[in-house]
Amino acid sequence: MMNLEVHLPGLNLKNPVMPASGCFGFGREYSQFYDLGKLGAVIMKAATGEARLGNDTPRVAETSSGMLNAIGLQNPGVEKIIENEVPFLAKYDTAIIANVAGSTLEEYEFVASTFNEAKDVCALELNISCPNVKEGGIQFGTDPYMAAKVTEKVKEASNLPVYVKLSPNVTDFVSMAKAVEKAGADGLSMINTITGMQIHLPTQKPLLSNKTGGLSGPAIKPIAIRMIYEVKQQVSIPIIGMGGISNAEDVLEFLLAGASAVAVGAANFTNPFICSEIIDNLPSTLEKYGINSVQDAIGKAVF
Amino acid sequence: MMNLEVHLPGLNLKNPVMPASGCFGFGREYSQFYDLGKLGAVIMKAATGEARLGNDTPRVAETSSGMLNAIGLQNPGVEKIIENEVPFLAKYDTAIIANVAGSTLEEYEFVASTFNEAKDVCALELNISCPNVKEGGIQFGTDPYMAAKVTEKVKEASNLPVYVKLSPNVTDFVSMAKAVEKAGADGLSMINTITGMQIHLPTQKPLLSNKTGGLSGPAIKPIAIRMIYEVKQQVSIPIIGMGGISNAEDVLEFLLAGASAVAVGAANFTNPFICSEIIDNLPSTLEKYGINSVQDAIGKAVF
Amino acid sequence: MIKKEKMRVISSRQVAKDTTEMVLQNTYISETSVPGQFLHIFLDGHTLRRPISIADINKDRQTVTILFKKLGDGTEQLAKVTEGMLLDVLGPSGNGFDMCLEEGDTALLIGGGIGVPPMYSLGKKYSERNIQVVSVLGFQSKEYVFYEEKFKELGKTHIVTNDGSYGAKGFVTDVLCKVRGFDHYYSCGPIPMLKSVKNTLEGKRGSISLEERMGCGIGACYACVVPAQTEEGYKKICSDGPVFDVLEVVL
Amino acid sequence: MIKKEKMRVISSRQVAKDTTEMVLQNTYISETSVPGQFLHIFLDGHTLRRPISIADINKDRQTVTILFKKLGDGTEQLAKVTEGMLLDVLGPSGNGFDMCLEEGDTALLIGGGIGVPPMYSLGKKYSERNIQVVSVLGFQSKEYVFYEEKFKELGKTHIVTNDGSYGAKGFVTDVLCKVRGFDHYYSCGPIPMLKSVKNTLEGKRGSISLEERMGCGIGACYACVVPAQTEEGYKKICSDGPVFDVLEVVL
Ligand SMILES: Cc1cc2nc3c(=O)[nH]c(=O)nc-3n(C[C@H](O)[C@H](O)[C@H](O)COP(=O)(O)OP(=O)(O)OC[C@H]3O[C@@H](n4cnc5c(N)ncnc54)[C@H](O)[C@@H]3O)c2cc1C
Ligand SMILES: Cc1cc2nc3c(=O)[nH]c(=O)nc-3n(C[C@H](O)[C@H](O)[C@H](O)COP(=O)(O)OP(=O)(O)OC[C@H]3O[C@@H](n4cnc5c(N)ncnc54)[C@H](O)[C@@H]3O)c2cc1C
Ligand SMILES: Cc1cc2nc3c(=O)[nH]c(=O)nc-3n(C[C@H](O)[C@H](O)[C@H](O)COP(=O)(O)O)c2cc1C
Ligand SMILES: Cc1cc2nc3c(=O)[nH]c(=O)nc-3n(C[C@H](O)[C@H](O)[C@H](O)COP(=O)(O)O)c2cc1C
Ligand code: FES
Ligand code: FES
Repeated sequence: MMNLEVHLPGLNLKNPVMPASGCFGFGREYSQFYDLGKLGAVIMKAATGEARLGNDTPRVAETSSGMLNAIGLQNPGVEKIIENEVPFLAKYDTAIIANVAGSTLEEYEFVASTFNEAKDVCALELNISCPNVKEGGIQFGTDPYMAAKVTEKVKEASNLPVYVKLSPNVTDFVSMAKAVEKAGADGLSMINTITGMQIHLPTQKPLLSNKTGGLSGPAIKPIAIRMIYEVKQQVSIPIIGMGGISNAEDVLEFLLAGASAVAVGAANFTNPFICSEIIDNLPSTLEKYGINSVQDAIGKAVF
Repeated sequence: MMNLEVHLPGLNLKNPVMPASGCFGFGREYSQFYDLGKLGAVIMKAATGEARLGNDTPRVAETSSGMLNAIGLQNPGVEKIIENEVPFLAKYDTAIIANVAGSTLEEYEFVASTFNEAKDVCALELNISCPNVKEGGIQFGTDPYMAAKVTEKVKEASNLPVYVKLSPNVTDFVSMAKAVEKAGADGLSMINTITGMQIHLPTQKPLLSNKTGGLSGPAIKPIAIRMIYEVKQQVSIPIIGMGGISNAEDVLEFLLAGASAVAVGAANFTNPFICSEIIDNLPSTLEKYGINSVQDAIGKAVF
Repeated sequence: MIKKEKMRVISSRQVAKDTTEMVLQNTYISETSVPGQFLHIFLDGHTLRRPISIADINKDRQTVTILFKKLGDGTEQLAKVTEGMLLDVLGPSGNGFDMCLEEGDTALLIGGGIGVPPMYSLGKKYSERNIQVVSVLGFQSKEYVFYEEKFKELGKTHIVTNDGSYGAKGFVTDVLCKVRGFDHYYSCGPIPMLKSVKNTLEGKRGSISLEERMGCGIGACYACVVPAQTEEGYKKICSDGPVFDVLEVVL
Repeated sequence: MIKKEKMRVISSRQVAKDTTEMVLQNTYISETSVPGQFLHIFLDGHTLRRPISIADINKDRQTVTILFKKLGDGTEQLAKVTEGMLLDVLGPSGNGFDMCLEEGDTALLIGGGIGVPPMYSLGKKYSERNIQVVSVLGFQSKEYVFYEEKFKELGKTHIVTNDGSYGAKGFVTDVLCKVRGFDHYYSCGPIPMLKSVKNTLEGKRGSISLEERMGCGIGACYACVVPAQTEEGYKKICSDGPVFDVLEVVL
């Protein structure tokens, strides 16, 4: 029997696979396809202080081996999420991670501290890297000083482990990773989407109404792998890896590059069963490459 | 008859399509497939002061809708290029652009000034964005001050128009673009490859011997389009656009986003006739979308 | 309930310029689909599935029919899928039309372009229930017209083409004045058409079917929202729709 | 000269575990290919083409044969291509073997795994010219062995498997001592094998065929270089090779 378990701060996972934030809602829709208890964890859609309506449509576009999205953090607000969504997910034997977003330091603090009341949430993913909202998010994610600041504040406000989700849209993401590690982050989550754009030829205008959107999917996998590999050499907190994962081989590639667990985003849209299928295939994939457990694979390509 | 002409500093092109640097050698091999005189221009493989042997192999890997390369600027050196390669290309009715690389300011100046003697070269593409060599290139491409400095020096050394090739691996590429414009660049060329990595599962090590490589191909097109669109709003020098172009529709997308001409890279490997086929298809593609000339399309999505 | 099913292509034929009619066989989908729902179709090499309306349902043969226009890469690829091949489909997706009419009532169906297909399955179902069906179908031009005969079997049918190359010239709204005495209208087509239908038929009860670019297609990703007069302020087209009461959403 | 040609798949069959033999028809390629050259095969959805050696040439039928092992996505996709389909191929690519031997001479062919195929076309051509052919072929294990009979038709053939499940146990070099009196050796296989062949047969004249990951496949991109004892210090495998004199390149 292959041991798929991984243990990260606040997260004792039966396997390293979880759906990525924003690509799985709060799990309800996917629960009609398979038992969510199969998942290592679920990362919920971003929560902000108040409800947000997000950007105008169109909000998604397809690209070669990927997609652009500019949802704009639409969500019912942290309180409704705790009231209506967390209890639903809590029925399943899986770890719940809350994705925390905001426009100001105060909003981040408010959202993080509000989750203290949600006893079924195991960890926070601090989203300082959403490229799709005009204010908030991304300015915290491109400046090491601001990133450290928001990490500190959220650590103070929260009694949960905090995984900081880094933006790939920076020159020196290793400095970003080090800055948030120093500021007390318990782990990293990388990568968020890469800013991109598509021009709609018939109208000769950007297709997304927000103009730019975040690129995700297999197209960005090599970028994610490189960033994780480089960060793994420089920081000692664990990494939740993501960006283009669509099968068990990809999961192994992320583990070898230094991720301790992985999240699957856009691939859920292509195939709603993808997380479940990946979990099924992971043991034989590890075996095929002579690896004895998930733990053994972590960072193996790095050192 | 559709007018495909474009006029950029030093470049009066019969059409906006040229092969990208490093993806077409010095044209010899592709000349067996079609008449290079059909091309708007040819951008030659990078030239350095002395011959370079490049990185160890493997130097390329395939990714979803793209590829990684870590050639490492292998080339016979600027003098041999002027002696052996430029005369071959000069036989064709096409503009010749030299790609200038180096490890030090002095090497950039030397290469640029040496090209003054090659009367058939029409313009320089200043490569400050190669992610695949340990020294040189990329450090000039990630710091606006250094980028401006090398641009100034090369402008002084050269009597040709200079197109600065920007790296996408930066937080704030608009500042980079503005810095080199201010330093006297005649145009921009964007984007170079994005740093990426692939882990080879059987060996559990990075596949490329250089570990990281530059990602190119359709996967990166949305990133290129977004960068060109944003730079176009902020600078007034023309842009040669590239990154994932593989058909005439893609060319139109780049033109609409703000490119005045385009370069085709990895697609030459998939189909050696690609530049020729794109040129054949461009008139009907423009027509399909109601556009009267290449000139009319440039920047149409921006303003 | 949405399931992920393999559907066998029973036939595929061109019925108008760039327009393909495809018959797909699958027990579960054919037995559970209702007019107005759609299939979310996987295409090799594509990250996003393509939503295509169910245009006809045949429970005996266990088939559903779809009709689609070649618009881009995905629909072009779909048009190349041939008899015997299997499609990976999520369905039946979304909610069907509010079939509120009763024997003796008249339904007005207003379809524009690729908005015509869902009107057909609705009209057919209604006509089986002895509800009068009047159809107004708009197309770009003559060569794009399809299913005219089939709609005529259901009831009076007006064809409009933008360039006048077939039927009346203009937009569907130009002939709506000719249609009197219906109890509920149903419309599917581009947003500008739906807007002017709504304005033209102000005061009438109506249902409209909306299109939007989709991510998940099941209600999880918020890609396909439309502003609505509800507490939350929005509806999801994929899971709350694609069919809405005309007064429910803000066009 | 390399051309971009469509080649029709005449047949495709499995000849050993994970190993496919495919016969491809095309006038130009069959008429101009020589042993040692390769085809650079386009596969839908892939940026890079796949280089595969020409394993047999039949000018009468205007076909060439390739043999390949399923190793990754590309070769798996290629294995699914069936009779009648067309492949987009660049070829014939690279240079053939230096066929320097004359009647009465003996050629020693040493192939390992997917390095076996190019040995066959060479051996066949040589044997048509009345040159003696001795073959040493290495495979992982019994189920991967292919073309044994075909090589036996050409001359004495030694099979080696790494695990000893068929023929001799060990590596090709383990049986090279048994082979005496040849005039030139030819070898293709993984680099470690080529190195030990070179060492074992030091002092003998030999040619080797190299593999490397390729970009363009025509000499333009510098992806496939190998260090060499030349003024430039390197050779390109795709256009200067894939066949080299054993003394020319640095392994
Ligand atoms: C509920 C619903 C029902 C539909 N029913 C039909 C039908 O019965 N017949 C038919 O021909 N078309 C129908 N459409 C439109 C159809 O989905 C698009 O024409 C199709 O997705 C275009 O795909 P493509 O790859 O050819 O175009 P591309 O432009 O290459 O597609 C790129 C992306 O944009 C999306 N997209 C592009 N246009 C549309 C659009 N109009 N609506 C939604 N997504 C779009 C695609 O799904 C894909 O994700 C329906 C759309 C919706 C939302
Ligand atoms: C001159 C030459 C002749 C060859 N002849 C044969 C032959 O006759 N039969 C045969 O089975 N194989 C042959 N190979 C090896 C064959 O090219 C690879 O097995 C094949 O490219 C693997 O592709 P893939 O998509 O299955 O693997 P993947 O690993 O998915 O391929 C990813 C990328 O790496 C490249 N690649 C992977 N392995 C190799 C390799 N060993 N050599 C070169 N490129 C590689 C692929 O071409 C592709 O670009 C030859 C290689 C060369 C260079
Ligand atoms: C439609 C969509 C919505 C997303 N919303 C969020 C979000 O709310 N919060 C967040 O941190 N990341 C969000 N992301 C980013 C993903 O969590 C993930 O980091 C990214 O998509 C890369 O993974 P992938 O390539 O597997 O999709 C979203 C991505 C998509 C495609
Ligand atoms: C194999 C290879 C070699 C390259 N060599 C160079 C080079 O020498 N100089 C340079 O400026 N860019 C080089 N590039 C980058 C391309 O010119 C181009 O900017 C990039 O590949 C994006 O275009 P594409 O997506 O069409 O390939 C190289 C790219 C590839 C794939
Ligand atoms: S497409 Fe995801 S919510 Fe509708
Ligand atoms: S593959 Fe490009 S030079 Fe050999």
